[in-house]
Amino acid sequence: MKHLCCSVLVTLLALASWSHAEFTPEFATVESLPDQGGQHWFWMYGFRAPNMGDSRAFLMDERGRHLGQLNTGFWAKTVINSPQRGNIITLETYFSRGTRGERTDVVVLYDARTLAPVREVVIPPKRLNAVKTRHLAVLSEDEKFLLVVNYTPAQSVTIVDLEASAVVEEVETPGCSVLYSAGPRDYYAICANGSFLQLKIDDSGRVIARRRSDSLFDAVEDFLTISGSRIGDTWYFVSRDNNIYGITMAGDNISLKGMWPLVTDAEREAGWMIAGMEHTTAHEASGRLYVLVQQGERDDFEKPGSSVWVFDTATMEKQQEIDMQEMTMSIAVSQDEKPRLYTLDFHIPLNGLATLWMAIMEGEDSLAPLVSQRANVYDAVNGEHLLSSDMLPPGTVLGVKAW
Amino acid sequence: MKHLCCSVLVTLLALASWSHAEFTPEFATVESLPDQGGQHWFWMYGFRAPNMGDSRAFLMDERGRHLGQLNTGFWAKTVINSPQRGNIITLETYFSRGTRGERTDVVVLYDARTLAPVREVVIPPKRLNAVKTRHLAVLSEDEKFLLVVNYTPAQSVTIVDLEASAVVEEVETPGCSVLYSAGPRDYYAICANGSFLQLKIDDSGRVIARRRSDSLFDAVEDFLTISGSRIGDTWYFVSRDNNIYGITMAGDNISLKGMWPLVTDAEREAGWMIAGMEHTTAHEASGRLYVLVQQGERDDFEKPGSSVWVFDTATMEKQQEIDMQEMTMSIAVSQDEKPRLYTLDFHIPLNGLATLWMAIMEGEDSLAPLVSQRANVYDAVNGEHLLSSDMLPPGTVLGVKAW
Amino acid sequence: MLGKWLDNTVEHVTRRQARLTSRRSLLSRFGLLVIGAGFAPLLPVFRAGAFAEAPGIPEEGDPNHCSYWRYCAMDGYLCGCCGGSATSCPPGTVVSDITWIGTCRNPADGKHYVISYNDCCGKSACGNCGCQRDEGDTPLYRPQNSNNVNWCAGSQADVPYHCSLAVVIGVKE
Amino acid sequence: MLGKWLDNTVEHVTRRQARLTSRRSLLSRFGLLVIGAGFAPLLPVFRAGAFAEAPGIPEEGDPNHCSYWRYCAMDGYLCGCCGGSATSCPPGTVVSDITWIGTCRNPADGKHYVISYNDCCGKSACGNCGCQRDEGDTPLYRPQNSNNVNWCAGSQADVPYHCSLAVVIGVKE
Repeated sequence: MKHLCCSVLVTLLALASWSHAEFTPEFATVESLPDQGGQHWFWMYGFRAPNMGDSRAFLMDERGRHLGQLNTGFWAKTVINSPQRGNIITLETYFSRGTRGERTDVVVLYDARTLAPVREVVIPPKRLNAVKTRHLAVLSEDEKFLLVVNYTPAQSVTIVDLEASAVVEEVETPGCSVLYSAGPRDYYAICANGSFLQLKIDDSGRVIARRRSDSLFDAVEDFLTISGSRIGDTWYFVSRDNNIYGITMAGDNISLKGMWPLVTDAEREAGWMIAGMEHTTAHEASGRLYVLVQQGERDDFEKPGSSVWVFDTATMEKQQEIDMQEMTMSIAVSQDEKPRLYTLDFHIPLNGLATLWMAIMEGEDSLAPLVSQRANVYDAVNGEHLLSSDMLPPGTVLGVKAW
Repeated sequence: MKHLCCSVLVTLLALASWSHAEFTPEFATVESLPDQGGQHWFWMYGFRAPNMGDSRAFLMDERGRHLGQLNTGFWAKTVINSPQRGNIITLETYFSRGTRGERTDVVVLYDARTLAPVREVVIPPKRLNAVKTRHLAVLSEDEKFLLVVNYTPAQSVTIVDLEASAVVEEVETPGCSVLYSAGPRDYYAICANGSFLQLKIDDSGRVIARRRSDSLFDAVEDFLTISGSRIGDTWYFVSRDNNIYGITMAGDNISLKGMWPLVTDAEREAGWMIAGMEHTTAHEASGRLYVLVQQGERDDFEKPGSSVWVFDTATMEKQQEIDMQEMTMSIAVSQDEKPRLYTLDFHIPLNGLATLWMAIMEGEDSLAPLVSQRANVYDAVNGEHLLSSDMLPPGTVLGVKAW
Repeated sequence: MLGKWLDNTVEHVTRRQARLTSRRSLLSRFGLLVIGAGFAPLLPVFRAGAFAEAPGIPEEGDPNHCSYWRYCAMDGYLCGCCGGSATSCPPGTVVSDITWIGTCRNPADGKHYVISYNDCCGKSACGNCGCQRDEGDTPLYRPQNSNNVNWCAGSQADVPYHCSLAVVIGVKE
Repeated sequence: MLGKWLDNTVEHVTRRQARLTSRRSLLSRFGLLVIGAGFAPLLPVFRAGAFAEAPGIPEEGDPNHCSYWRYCAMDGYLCGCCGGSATSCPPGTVVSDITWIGTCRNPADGKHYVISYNDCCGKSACGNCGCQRDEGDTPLYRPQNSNNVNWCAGSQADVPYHCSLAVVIGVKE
């Protein structure tokens, strides 16, 4: 029964033929991304709470405008650029009936120019659903293997061979979770007692060594947060008690490089502390570590940050404080020579007086339903605020990263 | 690898045993709905734009509080109470990868006390995805058959046998769409030329007659909107040119009962016109027809309404004007002796001065991103405003109906 | 006079009538909410190159704003705010094959143009720059001119609707 | 002093500093946004019967508000705003079998109680009464006390998270 369809097409043709002789009708096209060419593109991505079944990754251009989007299924948290493959890699979960029925987890490879899915690998439906967005999966340096952190609540890691589009194996990681790269074939998970678990794979992706280190931090009094950032072979972490830890992870070797206070005594006194979700990022070439901070109280460690402090990891001295324009949840720095600092922020779309008036008359709680999200972009060298991005459609995301 | 799981359980037991001897630990339970017992419950439901993949139906209690929710898949628009079955019936669409992959359409039957899905019937993946919410499916009076309106863009109707959990057949309805009940086994679709197409089914659900009526309205100058409401065997419609049409549909018989102006000349002059999406509703026992109206301009016919006008269908005289508290998109009346008028509204969660200040200083466009949705409930007899409901999570829905 | 709804709100604080802006203007701005309360509007910045597609058509206005002349029968999210433009779909989506048709007056030359509102399909709804205007819109039983239909139906990607274009396919002399 | 972010906004209009409310208070209220910007708060009305479950525990406060004592390590939507209560899941969901544990002080008797924050699973996230407080919260590699985990994992309904309970399972004498 195609006649309606055809009648519409005929109408279209008829309308087109009404046209003035010199008029050229337009034709609808589909965009591809322009050549990236070092432009400062960035992603905002995540589970879009409370719309977790409609997770997305939003790609933004140098001016903070929407370039495109990926649909990433249920409670998605992982977006990884794979430049050698020309892919964007995501971890996606689907249920046969949206929020019920059979669960399927897939690694999806998108074409990095068309943003269309080109391939998928079905993996065991076990991946960790967490609020945080980073270190839940690691791409090997040669972009051949993807390691996926599981939680069922049994803890394990699935190793996926992206070339063969196949699962290599699943290995148990009891008591340990999240993953950090330590070279081409070595990865470390953090364990509940303050030690680390090494997973060494061979060129076929099979685990050939699984070793637990000594305890490298005090897992009771001074937890590391999982938001680590890598400079060379050292991962920098911050801790719940506001220290910076440098942990060197190089192949089989893991050691504590050092531990330094994030805050001075005076700053601690003034309530300065860690803030937000993805609260560290690093610019590798310059050795600068960026940490999101706030003035708060003991249990406020995931509240939005108001400042980013920049440390020179050669000296561990604070070089800079960058005041945030809005309430910042996550930060990321690009790795080029003129790096940008991207901040994922809550934004109240009211002018100052209206905000103030609502806060005074109705109480600050009244502002909560108004809040939306967008990014702000800063010069990562001098801290200058460059722009605010487009707003996101409603639904909270917590991830930001450079292209 | 269950040991973490078990260790947590052991911890739970250990914690519980620390308890004071007299302390009784609580246990988590799951609610069932209380006896409905004629309470004024109502639904707000729809596609939750722009989160169409996370469509939902929200059940609200007599006080406008959340009682529960159904998850209804992609771009869902249909929620039907089936009291004889003790079910809520929905039409749901799923894709194997959320927004891509294989499409599956299902009729889902939920237990009306537990709100859990108890059964589903897979139907041809063709159902009409429209912005409007009503008349896209009809349940037969004996609740045995569900008729589903399709659009692929070929127009057809699928007949589902709910007792057999099976599709009976699909019939073409070229040039005609949406469906209205005309008795136990008769249904009418509206056709593009102003006529109606009758579908008569037998007791097995097969179509035994398909007849087209004469043209009953002017399909060029004065369209009927599809938001019809039934009193006895007459469906009342409003038209784009602001008339009320009564069309009697009784078995094989269909006829124009009458056509009356919705607005007086003075009202028309003042810009009074239809408004919103589901803009008519009727209280059968009293014969009162409720129409949502606004003051607007020609093409504003889907803009929010500011008033509900109540007509006595015995005399077609306007009995009442009920001023809306907020911007109303859809209306529904309960069928009991003390009926409620439910309105689905846009709500700006600012106080008056802040709203005014934003409108003046930033322009009215600035208010748009702030808007949320909730229902208001009125006494449908005297028009008194009774309450405003809880707000809905972000995402626009357009459907409201009584339990 | 402000709309009744705004009056009511304001009344609670000021107990007086405000006469600032016409109700009609206010409601027309709220019409776009139908397809997305809480949508995110973009800055109304002109996009260089957005008009490149049809050099023969004189243009004025912002193609990323609902008031742009081509959108007189638009109901959806403007693709220019989603990684595309008024005539191009964002990356990774597909153009719907058939769609609804409107006729809009171009203020730059006073001519009426025939607009094809093709949807872009295959990703979840963009959510930016929601826009609803209903010139010539017809009910669902006359789908050819109805913007109430999900026109991704029948496209290669089926019903997942992302955003809408406004492609000029004819001119009425 | 208002937070820097608010200062900046206000500065554009008033060019003066405002001293109205503490930054800490402001930020603590915004913490709950993590699980849902634009969530819909409910009226803080006491629900009769909400405390019926454990007559032995003296109670005060509103179990549909994030400030309620049992929610000291809460991260999610309060089930009392979703058709359930602080100890009962909304219709059609299932209780997660294992979950995170917190210890909260009850202001009514000064005692510390052990709270099990069971999630209710099997429907999409409720979105009402988002609440985040982090007393005693630990990172993902110490999941037993971590509210960053989707605790519906391993439940009969798997990961679709709907809302969270706060069930008293012990008292510390």
